[in-house]
Amino acid sequence: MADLRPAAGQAGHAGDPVLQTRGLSMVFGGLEALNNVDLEVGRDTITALIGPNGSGKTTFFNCITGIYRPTRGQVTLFPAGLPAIGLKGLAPDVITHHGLARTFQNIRLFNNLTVLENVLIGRHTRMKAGLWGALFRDRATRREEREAIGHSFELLVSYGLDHMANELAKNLPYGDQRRLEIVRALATEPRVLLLDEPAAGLNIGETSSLRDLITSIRERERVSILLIEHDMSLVMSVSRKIYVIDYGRLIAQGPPDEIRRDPKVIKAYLGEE
Amino acid sequence: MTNPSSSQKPGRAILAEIKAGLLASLWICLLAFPLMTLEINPSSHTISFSASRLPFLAGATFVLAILWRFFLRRRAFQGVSKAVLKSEGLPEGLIKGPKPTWLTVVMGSRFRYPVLAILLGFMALLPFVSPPYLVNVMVKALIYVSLGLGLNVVVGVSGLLNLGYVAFYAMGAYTYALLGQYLGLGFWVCLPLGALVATLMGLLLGFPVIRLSGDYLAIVTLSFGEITRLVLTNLDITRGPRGISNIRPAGFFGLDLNGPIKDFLVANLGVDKDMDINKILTYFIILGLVILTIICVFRLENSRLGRAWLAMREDEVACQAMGINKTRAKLTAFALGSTWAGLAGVVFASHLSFINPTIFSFMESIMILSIVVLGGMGSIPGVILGALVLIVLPEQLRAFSQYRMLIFGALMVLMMVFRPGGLIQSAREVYLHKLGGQDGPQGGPAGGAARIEALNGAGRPVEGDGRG
Amino acid sequence: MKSLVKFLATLALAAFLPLAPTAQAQDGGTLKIGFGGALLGDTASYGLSNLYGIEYAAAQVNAKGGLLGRQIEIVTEDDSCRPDLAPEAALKLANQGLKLIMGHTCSGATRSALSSYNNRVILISSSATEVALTEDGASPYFFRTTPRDDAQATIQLKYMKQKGYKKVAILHDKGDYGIALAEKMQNDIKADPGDIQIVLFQGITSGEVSYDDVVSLLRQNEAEVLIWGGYYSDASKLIMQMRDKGLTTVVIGPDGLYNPSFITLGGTAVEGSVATGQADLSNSEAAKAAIADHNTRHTEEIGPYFFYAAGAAQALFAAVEKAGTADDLDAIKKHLTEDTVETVMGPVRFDAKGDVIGAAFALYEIKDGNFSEIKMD
Amino acid sequence: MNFFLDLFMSGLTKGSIYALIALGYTMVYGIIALINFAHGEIYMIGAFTALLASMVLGSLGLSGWGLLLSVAAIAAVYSAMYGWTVERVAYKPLRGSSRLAPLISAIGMSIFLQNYVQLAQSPNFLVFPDLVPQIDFLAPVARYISRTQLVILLFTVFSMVGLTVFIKFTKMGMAMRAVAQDQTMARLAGVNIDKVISATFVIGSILAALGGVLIGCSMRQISFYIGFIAGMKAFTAAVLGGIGSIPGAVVGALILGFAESFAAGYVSSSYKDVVAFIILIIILIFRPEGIMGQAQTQKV
Repeated sequence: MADLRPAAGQAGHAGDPVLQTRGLSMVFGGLEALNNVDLEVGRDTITALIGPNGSGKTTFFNCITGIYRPTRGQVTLFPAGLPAIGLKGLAPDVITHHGLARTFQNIRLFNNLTVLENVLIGRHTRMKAGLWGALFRDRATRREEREAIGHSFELLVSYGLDHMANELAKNLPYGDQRRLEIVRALATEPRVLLLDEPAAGLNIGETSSLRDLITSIRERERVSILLIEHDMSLVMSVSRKIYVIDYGRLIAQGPPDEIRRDPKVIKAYLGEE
Repeated sequence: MTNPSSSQKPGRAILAEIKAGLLASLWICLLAFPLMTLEINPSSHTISFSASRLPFLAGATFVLAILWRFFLRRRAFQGVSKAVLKSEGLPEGLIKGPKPTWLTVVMGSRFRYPVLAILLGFMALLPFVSPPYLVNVMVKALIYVSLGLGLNVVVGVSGLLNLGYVAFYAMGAYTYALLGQYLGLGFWVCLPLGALVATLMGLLLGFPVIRLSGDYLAIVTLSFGEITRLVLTNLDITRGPRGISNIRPAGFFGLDLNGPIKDFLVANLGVDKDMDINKILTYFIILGLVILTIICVFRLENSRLGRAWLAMREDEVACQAMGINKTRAKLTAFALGSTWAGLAGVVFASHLSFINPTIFSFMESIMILSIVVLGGMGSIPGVILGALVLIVLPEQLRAFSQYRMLIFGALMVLMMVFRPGGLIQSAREVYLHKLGGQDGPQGGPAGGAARIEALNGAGRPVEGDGRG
Repeated sequence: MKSLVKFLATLALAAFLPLAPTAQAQDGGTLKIGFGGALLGDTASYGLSNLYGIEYAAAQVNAKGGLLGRQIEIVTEDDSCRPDLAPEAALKLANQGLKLIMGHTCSGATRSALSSYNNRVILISSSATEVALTEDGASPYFFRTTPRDDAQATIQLKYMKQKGYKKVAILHDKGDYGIALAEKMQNDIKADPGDIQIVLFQGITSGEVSYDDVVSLLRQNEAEVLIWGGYYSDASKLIMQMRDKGLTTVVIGPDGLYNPSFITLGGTAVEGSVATGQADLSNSEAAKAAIADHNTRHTEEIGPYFFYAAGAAQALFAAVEKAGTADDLDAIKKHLTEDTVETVMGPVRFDAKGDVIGAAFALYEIKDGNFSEIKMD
Repeated sequence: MNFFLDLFMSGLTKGSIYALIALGYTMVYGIIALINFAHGEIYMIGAFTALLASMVLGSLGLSGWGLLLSVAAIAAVYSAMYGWTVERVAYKPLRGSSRLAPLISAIGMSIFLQNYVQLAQSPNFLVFPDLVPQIDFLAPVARYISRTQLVILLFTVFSMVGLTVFIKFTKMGMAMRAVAQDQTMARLAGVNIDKVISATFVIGSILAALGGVLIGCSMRQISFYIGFIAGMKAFTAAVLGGIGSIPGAVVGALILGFAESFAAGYVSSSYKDVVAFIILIIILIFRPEGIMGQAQTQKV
């Protein structure tokens, strides 16, 4: 698979942070949705962020992907072999360009476009053609287009969606829509992939194949994953480190086994219900 | 697949229909009662009563109401069948959107180039064999096609509701009229200039308003359209409401087309002797412009930029998350749409030879928007058909003379109720890619639709709902 | 494939239906006269009053056996007074082989229609008043029975000087008709002001929900007289609101106000207002008969252009009868410019430019709900 | 100072009429996010019904305030029926389809109704009788405020108060507010959305009809075309104030009325519409949600 990123490896070691937030806070009106959240996503690992409903998980995603501008704090990306990049205050598209890609809790596909086109749009930030290229279709543009289509097809084949390449996204079964959203995010060649409750609405079988998907992504692509999830079994089985957030504050962090036993976590979850 | 109401006794169902029809007809008569029965005699200030129109109205409403209910239920039934299929565990992927139409069939086959060539040949021959009136209507229709395609980029493809499109059309027209009037510049110089002026105005307006979303953008563009018209009405340089007349038609290498060239054409090609040959030139200019527009829009739609627009239309948040610079994408779409309006404006001014601000009214923007929506948003053939229908339909309805606008308005409503996606719904490009064992074309939408036809027996695959 | 056929059929129908009339042009029993003008939309009433006049004239001729032995048939095309629709209407009429056309209703539409007729037909308008239409000499076969806009300002200015008005406000409706009149008046006053001073020159928006602000402006500028450029509907509203507010400024308006509807709409408020209009035509026997005939056919009051239109049509029919042909434009033009014809609007003959000779404007004051002529020397 | 007062009063009356029509736009938009282009025609139908009613009732011997009020009531009922029918025919079947479809349908409806009235009644201006009785105590100040202006102001104030009471204190009013806030939640809470939408159209139409009666009284002539112009202005006002916000529509209408009057007085009446639209654009650029509209928060 063509990888346009600089070769990784020399400077990056598994476990080093690739994405880091320091003191991230978000205030809506008087309401503190996030309060001093410090979080690290280790390179080539799967990190999870869990918390009860309304605890600020999605707000956290929105803050680091530029949809909201955080009130305080820092978001830093450490690309392998390159200087660190401060992401705070950048526009969402620029952040994606730097290598953060996300999915959405409620699937946000481009419904009236085909599956392939959805993935092609994911290639947007790795392509160059502009207005002139589009109008005159010069050789460079044609080659780029060919490569993009090729790349997208390969992705679809890898994740088992190629037989529906020319279907409209809205006509896909629900599980495939989730899958397509992840593939679309992968097409942007992210350094960090942010998955917002990918198991929401999936049945047991689908969830289990999602688990396989997530693991295979981490193995196949050189990508670190930050996962927001409700499904505890999924989180526990795939992630190396888990952060727990409640009322906008981090209340615990650590490997799955520790988190499972953490009284604060148990209280936060059970106390809610 | 059972129709919910057919499970009842048919007799009772029919009775219910008749009752509903009667009720509707009674209601409409009640509504129409004062306006259609009382007539004022303006000179004597008296009022007279005549119910002679009511029985006809009642009868017509009765029939229409029953038809309306029938078609509405049929529409709803189609929606149901999709849900039913899903609940029966059939993958929804089978009931797919674009069904094969004659258009996709022809354009997908190896006949596409011959068909296009024949069509083009027909279009090229048309002005030589038809009377001046028809050429005139064709020029006008083609101007609307080009306007429709331009607005389609903004509204249909990018999802930016522009209700002041006519302002940019006016910019183009006035650029040519004014430059021609005051500086003596010719058509060919003004064509790019008009486009440039319209584009710049598009950018100028675009910068501040582009961050407005949805309806607010619509409202600002609407106001901008009105402001443009009002300024044109009040400026001295544009001669206000009197407009600018004697705008020169497009030239052809400085030749006098109505001289010996005309004699030749009349004698040898059977051109109508009353034909203004300049109109034929205008026809070819606008035809060329339309073809160019089609090529451009088609290329744009299937390019990185065009996909960015489509993504923006589908979901603004997700499109940014895909690395698309929303502001830039919006601005390009907005400005590019304006470019076509400018081009069409220049051709329009040269065609009509007279322009004034009343031509560029809000209703004109609405007409162009209707072309896009009625034709099928985002669909190039749809927009072309939409333009032809909207220009030709009122002409054909002349038989009903005074009722034609009434019918036109009613048709717009009916069209939206029963076919909200437009006449020709946009179909997406099918990409074929050779991969081991996987071949593209027959796995595409066409095959799927064929399968479902066999499945639900209705013979009519479910249509995708309109685009949002 | 079925829809392809359907599509092509629609296209073919659309393309060729308008052709149908060409085939049967002018060889049937009737002599077709075209009428192009506003029959739909908000200016329809003007167009209709033209059409009724023409229909009246045609009915008269038909009752006497027709023109050149053929019955006259009127073919109409609507242009809604829009310059962008007029060329089509024009070409449609010309395309049927018609050589004699009445219209169009509004100046703007007439102008753009003229370029489409391209000097292929005789065109007689009974309501297009813009000066340039005949003055520029570009349309040798265009005639009109209305006096031109420039004649109105002259007589109005003369009246103002006689009355000794000093402070004049000029308002127009921002339409091509109104603005031309207002500017002509402005220029005339500037050329020879005497004691007259223009205190206000502005356009107002037609169809507003209230003109109170304009009324305040008039009061603020202490205008003694208001020169109005525009039609009666806006004028009657404006005057009513002026009177409601106790403002007594005299209003002088163009022939757009010389219309019974002006009095109907304005009621007592428009008493004392002055309008230019053609010399009173309704007193002749012919005109009385025409009015009686009109009232049996239509519920509307007789419209402002009825007589001009009927007169224009009668002049045209007479010229065709004398020329003995309905196709030779030059022969018909010759008779139109050389012979004087008695019509319901009085004697009609056209000058070389195409303007009617002798149809001057008179001034009318509204007294007791009627237009009464102001005698001037 | 007199001049200023004159212009102020003129702006106030204009604004009042705009407000009555603007409320219909803003309420419908608030509930179903649709720009109801046919609303101006409902106002026009209100005016026509009022004209017909006044002639019939007048010939039956009714006069004075009784005539004015009963004419207004009949116009309101008929307009409400038309508004309800328009919603049923042109918008209801389109719920859940794309955002543009109802817009085009609304435009079609507007064209239809305009031509319907033109054909059923007359393409010409018709005289509207002077329904406002003499008000004697107004004579000394008639220079500033005419009896029609007074009636317009009174009607508007009463309508506003009535509407506020309705929205704030009745069950349907509360349901409307709920639907405007969040349609899904309102539905879950047991609100009958269809009923609320119908009620919105009915109330908007009643207000528009009152506007139609008042404009008839003030201009004393109506035509099938009046809905378009007034509709455009009222729509602008609704947007200015923040479309979807009821107090916003009133504020926007008054601002528009004042802007037009003062622009006519101190700039030029030729440019007053330009001034009005430029104010609109400036406000929308700096405060896109309008003066009193609520900023939409993006939900992700």
